[in-house]
Amino acid sequence: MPNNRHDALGLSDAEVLEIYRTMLLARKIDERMWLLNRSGKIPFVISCQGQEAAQVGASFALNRQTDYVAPYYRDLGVVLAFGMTAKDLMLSAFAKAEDPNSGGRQMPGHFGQKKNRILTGSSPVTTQVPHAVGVALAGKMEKKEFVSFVTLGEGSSNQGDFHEGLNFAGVHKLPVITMVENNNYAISVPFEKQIGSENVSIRAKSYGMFGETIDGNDPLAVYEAVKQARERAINGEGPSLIEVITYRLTAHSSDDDDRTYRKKGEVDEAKKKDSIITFATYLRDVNVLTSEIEEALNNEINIIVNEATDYAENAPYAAPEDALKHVYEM
Amino acid sequence: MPNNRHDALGLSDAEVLEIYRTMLLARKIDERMWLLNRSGKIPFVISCQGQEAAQVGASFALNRQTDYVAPYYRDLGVVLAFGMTAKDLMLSAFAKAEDPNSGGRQMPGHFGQKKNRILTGSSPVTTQVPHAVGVALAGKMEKKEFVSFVTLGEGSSNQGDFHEGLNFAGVHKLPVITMVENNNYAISVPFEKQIGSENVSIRAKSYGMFGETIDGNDPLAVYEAVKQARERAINGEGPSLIEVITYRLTAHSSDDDDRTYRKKGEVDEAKKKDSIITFATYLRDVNVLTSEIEEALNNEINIIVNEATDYAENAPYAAPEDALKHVYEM
Amino acid sequence: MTVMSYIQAITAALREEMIRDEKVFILGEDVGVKGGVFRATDGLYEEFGEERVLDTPLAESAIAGVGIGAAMYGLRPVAEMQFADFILPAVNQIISEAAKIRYRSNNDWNVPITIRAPYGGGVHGALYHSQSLESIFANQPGLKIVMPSTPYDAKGLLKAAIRDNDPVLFFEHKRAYRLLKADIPEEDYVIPIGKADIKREGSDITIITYGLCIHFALQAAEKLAEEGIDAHILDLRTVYPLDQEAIITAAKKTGKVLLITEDNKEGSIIGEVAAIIAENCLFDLDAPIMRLAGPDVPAMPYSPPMEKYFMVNPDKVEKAMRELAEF
Amino acid sequence: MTVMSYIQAITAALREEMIRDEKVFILGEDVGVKGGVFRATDGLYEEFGEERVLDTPLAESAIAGVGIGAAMYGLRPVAEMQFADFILPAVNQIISEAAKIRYRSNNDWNVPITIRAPYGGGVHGALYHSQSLESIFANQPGLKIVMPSTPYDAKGLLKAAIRDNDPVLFFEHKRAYRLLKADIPEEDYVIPIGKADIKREGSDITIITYGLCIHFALQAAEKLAEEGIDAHILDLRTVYPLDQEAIITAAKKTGKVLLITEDNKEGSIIGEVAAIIAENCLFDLDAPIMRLAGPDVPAMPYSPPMEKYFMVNPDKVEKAMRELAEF
Ligand SMILES: Cc1ncc(C[n+]2csc(CCOP(=O)(O)OP(=O)(O)O)c2C)c(N)n1
Ligand SMILES: Cc1ncc(C[n+]2csc(CCOP(=O)(O)OP(=O)(O)O)c2C)c(N)n1
Ligand SMILES: [Mg+2]
Ligand SMILES: [Mg+2]
Repeated sequence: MPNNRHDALGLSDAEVLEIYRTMLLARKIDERMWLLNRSGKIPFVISCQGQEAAQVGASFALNRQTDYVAPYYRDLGVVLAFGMTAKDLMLSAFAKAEDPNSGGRQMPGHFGQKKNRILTGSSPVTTQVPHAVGVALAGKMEKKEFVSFVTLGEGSSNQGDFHEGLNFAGVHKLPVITMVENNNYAISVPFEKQIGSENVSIRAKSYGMFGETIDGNDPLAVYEAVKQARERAINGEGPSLIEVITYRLTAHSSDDDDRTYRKKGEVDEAKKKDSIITFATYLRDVNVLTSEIEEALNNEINIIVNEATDYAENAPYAAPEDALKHVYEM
Repeated sequence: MPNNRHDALGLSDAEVLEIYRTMLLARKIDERMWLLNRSGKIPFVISCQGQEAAQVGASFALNRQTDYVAPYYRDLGVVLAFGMTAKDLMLSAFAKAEDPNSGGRQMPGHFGQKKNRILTGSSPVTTQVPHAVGVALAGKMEKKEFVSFVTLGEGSSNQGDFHEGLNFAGVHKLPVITMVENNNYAISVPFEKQIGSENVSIRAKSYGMFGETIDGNDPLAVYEAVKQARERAINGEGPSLIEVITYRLTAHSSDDDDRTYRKKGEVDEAKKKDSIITFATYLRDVNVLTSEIEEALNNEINIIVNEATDYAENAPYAAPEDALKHVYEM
Repeated sequence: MTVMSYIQAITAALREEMIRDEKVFILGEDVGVKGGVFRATDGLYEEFGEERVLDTPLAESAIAGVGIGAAMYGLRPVAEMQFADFILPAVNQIISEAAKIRYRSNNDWNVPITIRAPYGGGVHGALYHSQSLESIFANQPGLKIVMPSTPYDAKGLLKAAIRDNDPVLFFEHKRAYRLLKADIPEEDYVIPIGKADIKREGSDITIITYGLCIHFALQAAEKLAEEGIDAHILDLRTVYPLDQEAIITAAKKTGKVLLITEDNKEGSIIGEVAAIIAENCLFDLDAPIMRLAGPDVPAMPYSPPMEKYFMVNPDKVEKAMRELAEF
Repeated sequence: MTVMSYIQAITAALREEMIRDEKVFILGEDVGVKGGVFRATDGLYEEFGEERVLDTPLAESAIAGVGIGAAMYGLRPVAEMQFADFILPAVNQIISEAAKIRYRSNNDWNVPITIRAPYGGGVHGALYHSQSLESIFANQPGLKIVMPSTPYDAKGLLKAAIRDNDPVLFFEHKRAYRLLKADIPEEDYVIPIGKADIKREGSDITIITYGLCIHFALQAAEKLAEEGIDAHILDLRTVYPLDQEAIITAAKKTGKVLLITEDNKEGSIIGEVAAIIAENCLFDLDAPIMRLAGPDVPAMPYSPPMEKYFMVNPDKVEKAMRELAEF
């Protein structure tokens, strides 16, 4: 009998299935976007593929009714877990007026939705780190019981804002969890040309905060780490820096050709550890994912993605002169 | 018989006397500047007092004929060791045309002198860190055997440029030594409100470089640490981060009143560890500093400081319209 | 009415807004225990406690960025940059983030932050404690830039900035801090952001400027009045976005315009003011649009003769005004 | 003569300068193994090796700051900012350091760095991959800002920038990269920084612009020529410091001036151009100085209709030119 790991974490079968479902939905939306891009229907995609386990595992360890998130562009899994829908995401991919992230103003992957406490993001990397710290500061000042959760890539952890933001959080022991999704590349630049230290989580020491490195292909391990980080934060024990080891299964974006800087063998190797496969295997092994459930899930997601695509494709653009709106409060 | 520590470090009696002389000269120039400020003759002073041992100890461990330094505003001891004269410094204090740092354009404490390989500094803190890294990169590219040495305060180690610069150095294993002069305050903000980590040198881990914390009141300890750091750098073993524990014996600058944020008792306590006193005691104990030498030294320095002051006070300002010169190459 | 210096007016505005709205808080370097290096936040730490008057680490991008995060949450941070010159490490947070958040989120999020910074020269501050930095930000829709010239304006405009639901950069002239004193009403008042103000009515020449130069112009105007030259002086007060209507009206009024800034000339705010006039009322002009500014060198030097050479002052203003009047 | 695209001209300039002077080296994100996200450094890593074509960590302030250090030492770094929009974290290094080092050290130190950055819109780049950022830097004496409009100019100006002993910001229009092709001489040539260039001689109206808008203006001019409207087109090429003489001459030539930028209008480069004209040749003008620019919103949106609405294009230029001609 294989070891049931989720029980020990206090996760029900329904919950782990929901984690898997969210991962799968993220993957399927992402795959659809590539198809749409390659057929010339949308100009740009940037992927979550290979990072879903970490994103969804972490999100489920948060309080999705109260916590704030400041996701980065790959965090399809995070925003889905926090209430954004496939339709919302497709509206963004097609840059349509109804897109809740930006009304079609920003590229896909620039998330934001106030009602779900998803802070609005930009393109310059790492600026979201001080924002999440600011939200945590506000929560502490108002004595609210929530944490803020911010993510970024390992390359982005070299920006000054990472240092300045995390030190601020460390000094004031703020309830903020930073998760670095280390996929070993920043576009073409590999980890060892990017980062002087052996890993990213050791940087926690610079700020007097807890740090650890976790297998990002294992949603349960990430769940556990973030759950503990959240408890520490709520108990006033301060911030945490969690590094999850993942791999970017696609090129950097639809504008990139990764064959110039990484070998296919490397990607193939990583695909063997793809969490969409390995986590399904686990769930089958512990009899949570039966073939009936799996089929139903695939059908359901297929329908969701199709409907979202159709809806978004047919939805109207904002009027040209809407470009003038919302510079300042009216 | 007291322990002769400098022998073991390969320092001759003449060399330690020269270290002491340089420390004392720095102190006396600094004290004179306060007098000049308080009597309305110069508008501004920012002090080295309390940090001379670290500055001079470190400088003597460098190759003062080949290495580059990027000092910060308190580093009177460093620039003296690297060849700037009392006269040069007084010309800067009086903002006179002949000031080699800036021709009277910058405030005192904004050092720079190409012939002595002292990079020009500005007021925004920490910008000099990437500069020193760039010089080290250039040296490595040209296969030259020198290191660059850069200093800053502990508060300044929270700036993004510290993180970005040191990571760059760490990735490329560049021959750069960063010395943080931790005097426990950034103007009024004490260490614990400034820095999330237990000390500054632990931040070396973020960049995969060597880090250590040294008693900054002991010039020999600092000498030893920087000497070793230089050897590592020259041997291709990469950069080092050295934190020296010092204390700022004066207010932040002549514009500051430190009585609002620190207790006199604290300052008095620190004065007992003043390296000008403790190192002199050591040198007397090991019979290097005799009372004849001490008297001669004091006389010599007195004359130097007097002459420098008189010269600078009587030197001409740059012509008003010289303000237009040197924006671009002519 | 109470007589207040410019900096006292700032402190009073901060204090009153903190009392009025508990969402208002202050963050910056040395703003707490020390009360600010210029003492703009004097007494506030004692009155409101550490949580609302926060001494931050020495990191301007974090001061801005953490403030932006807290503002997105719904607080009203007032961030202090110790000197305007040191706002530069925070430019990315201010331009990429604060200025664009409302727009990029299609009005979903907004950033009610005020960023205060002492600017300006003539204080032996040398290159990095004397600069005017407004033009760096004066091409960024989403931002507002306020630069008050009097204690009265400083108080009313700072209150407006704090209550504004969009980010406001608030530059205070550090030489004005203790130099200028004025009667300030006891009761609460707010001055609308975005509106220029006539500081002197006149009919012969129009001076458009802001900040300390307003006082140089007023002084010069009194002198020239004795010679029968009557100057009209418009205070921009908000330098971005500019009050086009007021500028056009003021230019048309006399047909002779002198623009003044203590910033370097090329690329400064007054270039845009000239462009607005040249675009909208060219045929109302009786003289070329004249500009008086600092020379195009990086920033003013420390040594007194060179600093004086750089700085605009009442004599230079008077000379330019006379020249224009005689055109 | 060889036909080269704008980006090939950039690559060729880099390569030739690296061959000519071994002090020249390249640093930036993805410039090495990948050859740059736009492939501007394509092949250089293979030819010159890792030491001279350095893939840096993702940290723009370090790219600028390390470059400045190396330049002070005596090397000639060419730093790439992946997109101009991402130059903002490096603003402090560029403005406080690069621009001021010669001045503040009284000519003792200098910074021969070139900072290249792809800018400009109309590429579905949305807010943060479309901006024109020149006006942020166009008030900083000590800096030069070059924005070439053609492959020929790009090559000659980039070489001049690399050989210049002062810091140069070099903005390349990313839509021009593959759109524009031209004959380039085989032999080495350099175009002086600081000089504007007449791209079309004409006698009825004067257009002053730079970058991609030059081509919009040239296209519109051809159309209007059929109607007998003869446009004079001046390419600023160096947008800071401006070539005042060329601007004044061009304005005087026709007495009717249209200024164009794809940047937001208020506070853009063309405001300063208008001010120079209004200051120096007001009485030579027969029409108000007209400006065509992007609207004052933070940056252009992603969705095609809104992006198109924002961007200057040949139709908008033609309309403005006709309006001016008919004034
Ligand atoms: C300040 C800034 N510089 C450069 C870029 C261009 N850029 C976008 S993503 C990226 C690489 C990011 O790598 P990493 O942080 O590891 O995240 P990943 O894409 O691998 O998930 C770069 C250089 C940017 N968006 N922002
Ligand atoms: C970027 C920047 N922000 C603020 C300042 C104002 N300032 C000058 S020195 C200083 C404190 C520096 O403290 P620390 O780094 O500990 O050095 P110390 O003065 O204690 O030696 C501050 C805040 C500055 N010079 N630069
Ligand atoms: Mg990565
Ligand atoms: Mg200190």
